[in-house]
Amino acid sequence: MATVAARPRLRVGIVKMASCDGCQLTLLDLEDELLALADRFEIVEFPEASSLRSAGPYDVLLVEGSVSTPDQAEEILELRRQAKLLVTIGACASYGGIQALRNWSDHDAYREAVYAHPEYIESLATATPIAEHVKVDLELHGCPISPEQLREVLVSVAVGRRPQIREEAVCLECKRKGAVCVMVAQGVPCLGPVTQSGCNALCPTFGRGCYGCFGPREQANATSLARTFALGGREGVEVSRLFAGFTGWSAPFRSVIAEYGGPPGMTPPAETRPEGGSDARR
Amino acid sequence: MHGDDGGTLTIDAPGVEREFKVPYITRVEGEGSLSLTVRDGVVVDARLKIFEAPRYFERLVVGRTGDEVLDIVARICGICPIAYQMSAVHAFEDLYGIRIDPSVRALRRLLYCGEWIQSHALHVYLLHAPDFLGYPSALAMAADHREIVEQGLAIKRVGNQLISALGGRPVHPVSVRVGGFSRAPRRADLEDVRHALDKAVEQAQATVRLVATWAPPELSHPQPLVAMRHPAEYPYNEGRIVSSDGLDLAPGEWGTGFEELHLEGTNALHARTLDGQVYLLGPTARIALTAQALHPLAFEALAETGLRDEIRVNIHRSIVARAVELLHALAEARDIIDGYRPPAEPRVAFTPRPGIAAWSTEAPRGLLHHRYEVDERGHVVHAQIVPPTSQNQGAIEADLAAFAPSVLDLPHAEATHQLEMLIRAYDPCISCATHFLDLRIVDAARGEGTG
Amino acid sequence: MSVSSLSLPPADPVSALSASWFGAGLSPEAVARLAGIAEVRDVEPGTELVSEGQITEAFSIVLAGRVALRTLVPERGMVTILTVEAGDILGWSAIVPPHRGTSTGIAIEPVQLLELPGERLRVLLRSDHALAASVYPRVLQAVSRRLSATRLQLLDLFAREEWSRREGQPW
Amino acid sequence: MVADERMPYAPYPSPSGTAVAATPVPVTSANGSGPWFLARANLDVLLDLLHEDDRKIIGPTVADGAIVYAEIRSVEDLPTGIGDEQSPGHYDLVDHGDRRVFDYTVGPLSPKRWTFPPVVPLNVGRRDGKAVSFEPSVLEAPRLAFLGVRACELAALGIQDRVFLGGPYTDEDYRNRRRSALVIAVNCTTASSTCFCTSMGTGPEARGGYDLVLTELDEGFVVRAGTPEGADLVAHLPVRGADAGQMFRAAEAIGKVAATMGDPVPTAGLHDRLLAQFDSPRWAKIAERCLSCANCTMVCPTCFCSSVTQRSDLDGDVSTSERVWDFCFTAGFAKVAGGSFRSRPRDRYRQWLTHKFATWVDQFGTFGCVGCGRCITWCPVGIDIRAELLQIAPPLAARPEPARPRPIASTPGSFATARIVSVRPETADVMTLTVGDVDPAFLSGEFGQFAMVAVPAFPPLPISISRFGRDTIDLTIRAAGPATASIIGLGPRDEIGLRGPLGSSWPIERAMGHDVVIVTGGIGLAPLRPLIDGLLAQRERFDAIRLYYGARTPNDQLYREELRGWAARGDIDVQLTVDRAHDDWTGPVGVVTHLFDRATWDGSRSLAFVCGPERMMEATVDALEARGLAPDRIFVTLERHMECGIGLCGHCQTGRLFVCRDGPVFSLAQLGDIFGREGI
Repeated sequence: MATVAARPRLRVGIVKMASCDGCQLTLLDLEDELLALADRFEIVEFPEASSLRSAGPYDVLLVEGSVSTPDQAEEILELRRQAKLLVTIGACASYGGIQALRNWSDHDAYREAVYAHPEYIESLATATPIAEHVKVDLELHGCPISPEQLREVLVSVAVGRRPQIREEAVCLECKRKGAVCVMVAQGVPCLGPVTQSGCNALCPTFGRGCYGCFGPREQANATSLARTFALGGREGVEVSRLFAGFTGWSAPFRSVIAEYGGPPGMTPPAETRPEGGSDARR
Repeated sequence: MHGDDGGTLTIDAPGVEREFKVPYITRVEGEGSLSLTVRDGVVVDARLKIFEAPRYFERLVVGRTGDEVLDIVARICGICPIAYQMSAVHAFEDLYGIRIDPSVRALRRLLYCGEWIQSHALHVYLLHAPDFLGYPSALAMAADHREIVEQGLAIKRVGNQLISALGGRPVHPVSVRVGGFSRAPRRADLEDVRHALDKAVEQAQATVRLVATWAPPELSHPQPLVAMRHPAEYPYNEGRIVSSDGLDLAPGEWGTGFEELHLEGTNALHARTLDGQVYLLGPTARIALTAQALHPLAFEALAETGLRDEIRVNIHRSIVARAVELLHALAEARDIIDGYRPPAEPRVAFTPRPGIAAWSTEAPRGLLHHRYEVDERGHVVHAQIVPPTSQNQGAIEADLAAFAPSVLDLPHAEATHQLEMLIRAYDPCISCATHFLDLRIVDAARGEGTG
Repeated sequence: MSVSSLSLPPADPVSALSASWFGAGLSPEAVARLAGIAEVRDVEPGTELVSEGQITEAFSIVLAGRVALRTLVPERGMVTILTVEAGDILGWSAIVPPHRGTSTGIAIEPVQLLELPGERLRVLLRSDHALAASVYPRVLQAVSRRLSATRLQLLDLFAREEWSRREGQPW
Repeated sequence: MVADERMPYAPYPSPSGTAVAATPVPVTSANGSGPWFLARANLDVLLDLLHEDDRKIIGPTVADGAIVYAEIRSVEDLPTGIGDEQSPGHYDLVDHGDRRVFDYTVGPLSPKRWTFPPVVPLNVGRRDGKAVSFEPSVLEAPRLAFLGVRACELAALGIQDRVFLGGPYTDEDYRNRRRSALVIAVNCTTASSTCFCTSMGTGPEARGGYDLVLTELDEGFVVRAGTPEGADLVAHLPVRGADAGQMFRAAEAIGKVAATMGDPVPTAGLHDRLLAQFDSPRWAKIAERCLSCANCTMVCPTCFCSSVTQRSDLDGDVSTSERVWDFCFTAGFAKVAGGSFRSRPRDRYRQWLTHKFATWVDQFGTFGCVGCGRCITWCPVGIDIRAELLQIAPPLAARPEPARPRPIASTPGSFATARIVSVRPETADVMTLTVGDVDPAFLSGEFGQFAMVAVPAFPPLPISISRFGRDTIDLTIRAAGPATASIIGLGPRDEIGLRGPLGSSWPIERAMGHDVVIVTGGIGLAPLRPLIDGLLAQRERFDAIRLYYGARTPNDQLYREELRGWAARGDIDVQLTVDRAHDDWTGPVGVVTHLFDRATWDGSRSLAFVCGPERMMEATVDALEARGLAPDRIFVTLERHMECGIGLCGHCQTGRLFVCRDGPVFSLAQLGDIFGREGI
């Protein structure tokens, strides 16, 4: 402890796969502490913000985005070799992200739907979380991640303790804030009970149901919640669409989506649903 | 300019090729590549190649309702999610014939101001400024110019504050719904940011003066311009699509004036006018086409720089245009908050109807067009999303072609840096088009140079 | 460090057997028949009494001293997995096919044993089912005790909780 | 027990600090406490009085589709003509179109939010070089007046009074908040389908615990005072004596409500019936529906569990601690190094339900449930505890005696700094710190007790005291994670924060004149070392003393010189074994029970003290019982997630016991069938 201040500056890298850049932007959104962090850490790789580059090694590597191309599937292996700590930031890297919805469908149909010349397009049939490819030391949830949790991870690394990231349901934050449950009082479907906290109950306190962007919490009983939605008069895809969002590819949500007929607008079920990325190239 | 007489330089050895390489263009959102061929000092081909993982958003929204679309399309870009929500929400409200409360309309503009502020502050201070002051990054720049970086972060923070007050969080806010907002802020919710705005406006005025003093590389290359124009206000959500060549379309009619092409070796769909012209979007185009609608403070600041004409022809000056718009967004945000009265109902009820939902709004980087085919249940059947960056690619290529000759006999590193800088001047949001730039110059006229 | 002392036991097989945990409760006839083929043997520290993989010649009851059961682990050498003290049995493989030792038993103290030659004991048990019926449960009891003890060892209860591995968080 | 369960919820102390009339005020009596009548038009006078008294009024108002407690500025804020309809998983507002303002039942919020806030700052820890300091946060208790508090909520306040003020340790913040709040109650004249206060004996009529109580009629309110403060308020109100008709209609309204509820949860023997159902298959059934989202616990007006969180600066030199609501339904809640003791939702639900209706009675003498029905209405999937309780209600079973704690003053935020005198490595990853300048309480601590040890930026850790010196104590710590590592990393003259001594101790007195068997493994020897010191210090008062110690390898044995020294004495039998060893080890190899498998001593004359990993203790207890040791003569220590160390945060609950407060030393008899059971 007394030696913390004497520690060398840790080498930090921030890289992206298929994503919107919003999670790395969250680092820049730590405006008040950004420069202090820059003094504390040596940011050696952060192409979005710096022309200085480094192929590693990294003490901490923050990875945004999901693995969606053959190149990325290989790149992530090397990045893992270079990283002492590999932390995925956000729903894409941790759960595949919204683009993982294509994992339910026929990939070629997708390509043709968007591009005049699908043959030009280099991409995997699936968009998959980093953990399906390499060992991940910590997954930060959220679409985007919470600045507080990102800060907590960096502080923990600096101080040398375990990050205190709660595994609880969004409901705990919601009730601590004194918000009225939108599901019970207004009949609005809400994924809060099965979603990990970290957003400070954002949607419920903005009059909406949680759409699960922080992903399933531990022991998430999505089956029971889905059944409750169904009993509330929804059927089939009207239930699955609630789970088929930014973390729909997570195991608990995925099984509910399957149970209720797959995500909306899916082109006839991919005969064999791809589970992995690198093994599912087209 | 050097390029013009490049072919006559004595160090030339015909037939030998010279190659520049930049493995990765940094300080842009995303990744991509460019190849440039110069023969006898003349660029014969310049092509932006874009091949990052496609995310198939147009397909992902199929089967979804308008509200779901708002959440999904925001994820196209973490820097300008609100732009995507705005084009989409107006498209659906236009189709469903929804009349939104005036206060809600004001809130929508306020929210858009927030995005312009954080996006422009990010680019001006953290991405673009280091080019003029000669640093690899703003963080490195902070060592010598901490006050500048801190000022940029402070302004950016105000933008995020605004977005959070209205939408809960700076990235992917959650309150925009078809018909209004899921929750409208109380006046008290806007107090903190209102106080912050006074200082930020002054800082933005200083910013305009500051960036105007930064000397850019020489370039004089006028291009066709396209932007929204509104009789009464600087264009965000409403107005008509106009061009420097006299085009004048309703926000939903983009398709009648422009088309998308899918070029080989790229994951991006490039846009052209129907007669095949490339065109330029964004701050430069807006300043040129509708400066008179700027907030008086911003208009004044622009006038003081005396650079209005140069901005029109030298993309490197876009940092000035962006700073002026930054000032505009802050000043307008302040006015909107001062006049804000919470709406009776934050959201009006509606019933979906089938048809075409199409609209365009002005993202920080320029015109953003959405078009959705909707069925009777209000579910999307087909979607087309045209982000500003893919519309700008043609213009970027044309500018590179015009600019490259002037840097060919600069030291290699400097030349590459200036070409990279030109691309950065466009603030390409590659995560919108999801693309990767890898700069490559093939100079057929030059020897295998060491640069 | 242990203060368990080596008290010299009675030297004659019958009383030695009935005094032991194994012999206690056996019928006099059983004791007599077993003692009939048994002999008391004293060995020096270092003596190899049972050999892993080799035919086990004798079934013994330890009367005094300590025998280490060891097994060879490549790169770690001989590792002691259990010690057998006074009262316990040694070489049960002598009466359980294929009669090969499951580990190597080495005296690490002066040891006194009551030894029953495997071949003769097997003949005896085959011929006298009543005797077998009272001997095998004791053998099983001893073996199962070792099994459950080994399971606990397997749990490695005192090992440092490697939280980093457990939680996948190396810091 | 039954009498105990039905004990009236007399608050402790009364909300305004003075004693409450022991006998509740029956509606028909007429004495100094009323009844009076307050015209509806004059309700605002009451609010003005409270405001003049410089109080913030917390009362019912409509927000986000429900009637919630919030600040009330005027009668306009009250839910005039608004009522509610509640059912499992559903809450709706209904417009009655009349003038009544209290014609609803209970909303999602309860006074708990103000008496036990969701987030409370505890302290600021600072490190300056080697010195550390912990500055307790000073908390202002706002002057509040609760308006519209229902009988069940009064009962809930009474229960929290017992939890936070009635035990050996008290929560000062709670005390101040209670003291500074005035309580204006309202008798229920309506009930929801989810209400069952009649079963829990808490309502619908307020029975003490209020300063003032109103019963609403169309034309106004029948008013009674419960305290001098209440009577003083009435003295300034435009009231007249209530007439017989008004008193009758008030009593009638309350009676009708009681009748509508019936008795859905028969409580007679419920405590014992539930405790007998640890292994009911029903728990798994409930878990299929239960989301373990903790909504039930958060809306519950009595649930009092919490966790402490730290937020530190980039270098960990300054860190602030906060106490936040946390509950038995979250995974982290029962976590220790090694995982969660209640990993399965079924375990969490069982923990909650058995606590509410059984073990709570053992701990606090009342049920933890007041029948407000919030957990039913606000359960997203509509689980109805009334139905579940009926499902799980077989015949009575025997109930072991609860433990009694020893009082020591201590609050979760207060750490005294102590200075490290010396550090001694025991093994590769175990250190013994000798700590001086400790709170005198430590020097008179008892064998087996522990201390909460804190350094800034890390969660405080429970560490058992491994020696009581003349003016120092020893702490033997194994690097099991970053927090322990950070403590082990400290050196002489470094400071640490200490709180305690805490917990129960080895009952050395009971061992006098008996044989003593000490069975321990690994670092489990540490908490036993003071006991051994004590035994040897007065050796003649005990018969045979046997120490059986198992370690992973010879190098993992603690206190090796001392072990040698003890063995050399000859008056204590020291037997050591290891799980694995190389040829150079000539001692026994095998599990610790192996050491006395065939020993000849007689268990019936012995007392046993056991400490080690839970599985090791289970095997040991089996062996000891096989030797004839009775459960009340076998003492073990339990490891659980301890956060506050004094039984206020709820983390270490094991059945009816708080391990930190009632333990960590327990007799097997005390633990009963809790010992070695999964998921408790």
